[in-house]
Amino acid sequence: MIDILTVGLVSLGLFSFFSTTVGLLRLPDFYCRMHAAGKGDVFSSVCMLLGFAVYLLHHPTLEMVLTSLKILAISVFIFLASPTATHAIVDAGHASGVMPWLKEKKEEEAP
Amino acid sequence: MIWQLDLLILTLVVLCAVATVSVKDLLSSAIIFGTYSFLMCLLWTEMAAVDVAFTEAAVGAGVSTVLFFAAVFRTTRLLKFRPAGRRLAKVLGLAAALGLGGMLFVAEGDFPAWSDPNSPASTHLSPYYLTQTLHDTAVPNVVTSVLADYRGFDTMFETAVIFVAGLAVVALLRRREETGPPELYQVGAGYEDTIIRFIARKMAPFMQLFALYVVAHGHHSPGGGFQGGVILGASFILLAIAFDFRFVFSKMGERANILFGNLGVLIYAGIGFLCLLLGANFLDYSILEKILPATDAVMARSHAMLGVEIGVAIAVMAICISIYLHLASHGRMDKGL
Amino acid sequence: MDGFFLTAGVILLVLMLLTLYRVFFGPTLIDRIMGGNVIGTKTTVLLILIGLLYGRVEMFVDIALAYALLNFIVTVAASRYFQHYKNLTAGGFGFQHRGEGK
Amino acid sequence: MDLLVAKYNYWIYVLLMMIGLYTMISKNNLMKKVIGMGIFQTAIIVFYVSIGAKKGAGIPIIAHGHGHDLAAAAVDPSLYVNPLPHVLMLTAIVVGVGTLGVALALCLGIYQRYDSLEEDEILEQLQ
Repeated sequence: MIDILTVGLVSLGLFSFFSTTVGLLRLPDFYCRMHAAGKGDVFSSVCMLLGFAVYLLHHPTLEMVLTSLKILAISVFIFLASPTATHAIVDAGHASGVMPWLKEKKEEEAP
Repeated sequence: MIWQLDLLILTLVVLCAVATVSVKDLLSSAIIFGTYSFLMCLLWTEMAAVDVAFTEAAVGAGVSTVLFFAAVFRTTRLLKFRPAGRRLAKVLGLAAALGLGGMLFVAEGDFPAWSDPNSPASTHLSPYYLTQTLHDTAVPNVVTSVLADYRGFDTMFETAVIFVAGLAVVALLRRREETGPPELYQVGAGYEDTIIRFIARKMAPFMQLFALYVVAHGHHSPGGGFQGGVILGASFILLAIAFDFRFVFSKMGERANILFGNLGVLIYAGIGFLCLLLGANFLDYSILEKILPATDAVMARSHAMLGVEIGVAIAVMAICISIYLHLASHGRMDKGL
Repeated sequence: MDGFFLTAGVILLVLMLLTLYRVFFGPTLIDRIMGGNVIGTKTTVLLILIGLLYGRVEMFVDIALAYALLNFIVTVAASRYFQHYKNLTAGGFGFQHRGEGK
Repeated sequence: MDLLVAKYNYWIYVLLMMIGLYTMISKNNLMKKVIGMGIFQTAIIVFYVSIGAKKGAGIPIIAHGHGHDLAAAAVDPSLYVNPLPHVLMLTAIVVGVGTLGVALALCLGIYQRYDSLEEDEILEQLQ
């Protein structure tokens, strides 16, 4: 049961990291890529970390439960820090004048 | 060792190194160098060198990349690109690199295979440390016991080197307001970001708490003075970036910072001299059982190691903060990145 | 279970290789920072995964915790650089918004 | 495949060392030279840590070493990797930060005085 849960969570995390990577590579401009990276990154990391935390409960000794709690703490910190980093980057991009990609203007702006 | 991961990580590392060198922009170079350090940390974890990986994690994520940013911020990020020039230097560099590489490559034929348990490096001396550390010092983390006890003399001078590096940065850059370089750019024009400030304010205590845990628990898990000190320094660097220098100085003044640097090295050397005073060799901690209550010679070594680690942590913290503040403000200590 | 974790680690590394494309060639500098940030977060996960493969996670979890705490300092520092230099770099060297939509 | 696994670490360390040396000699920019120095340094660390690796061995922290029943602790060295290179390289990394700080401080001083980080322009002004 625990094994199935772990495999499921880690696979979900891997899949969402895969979609993050596809988004990073294929989306047209900086803001869109940021959207893919920001959401997918946090989601996939937290999924995989939860999977590992569950896996450690196989032998629920005190040591293992504490380690499991530490992994949960890691996911909390990622949950706090990664969106902040995303916000900082987007703010920097906006401040330095990166224009968003607009589908209609594409022909006009092409030199 | 996990050879599947090893091959992949090493390939990524080489790609990163080539990209770092060939990018035509210093800031990009610094960013790719940061990624390179992430991959290095993975490589060392995979080769079971947890303490090295921990140091690399703290240094690469917290300090060294930020130092690069600070230096680029104070100079320029532009590289002058001349495809025609420097032909002689390129030829010389290529010749030197190929010569060195060729010689090392030839010498490699005599090496024992990677991760061979019977290689000479693993059969001399290191079994002694592994089998004796619990018996001698009651410290399960062999790296800590070798670092602070068996090779304590070495580590003391490493700490002194870091301290001297910090002094050199202060001597090179620190200057009073009037004689400083002209302010070329408008720096820090009233920019405030509530989100970053809030998160930095909430994260910094956790970082410091975690750093203290790392220092104190270094006997039983990866960690110790160097790692804890770097994390402590990184927490202050985060505050200096998210807020400003005045905020950091209100927590710990410049003078206090330098004093901490001195104090750290002094604690280390002081423990050594204490052993000398009590009649043993320099840094022979087992004699300290005479003055530490309720310990035998083994536990005295363990406790003295903790003292030494605390000294290292204080020194490293002070030097990391000092180097960052000087670089980011070009020695004027008023405002930075 | 070890086989599954090993496979997951290899897949993660291959995906990191793809993310490195953005770090190496990303048209703007901010793309590079973003790629670096993603790789840093994934490093945290891989550290715990290697710990599971060695069978002693309790020793590896501290390193991952350090990464989770410290990872965003670099990103914040890099973004502060642009806040200060926006007048200097807008549209300047290496910062044009080129390659729109490929 | 066996040969690849047995030698790959050493090949990579030589390659990284070559990249670092080439950067230090041939690049014109001082900051690039500092980065080359960093790569050279990590190459040496890769070499040392690779020497310490052992097949079938775990991390160099004695398992169940907590507590005071030390007499029962008969440690088998083949179960733990060689800790000595780790100690040497751990301090080398932190000292590397110190040297990096000094190098960057020198770069700052040079830039303030000559208004350039390019080697040939600085040499021109020196003459």
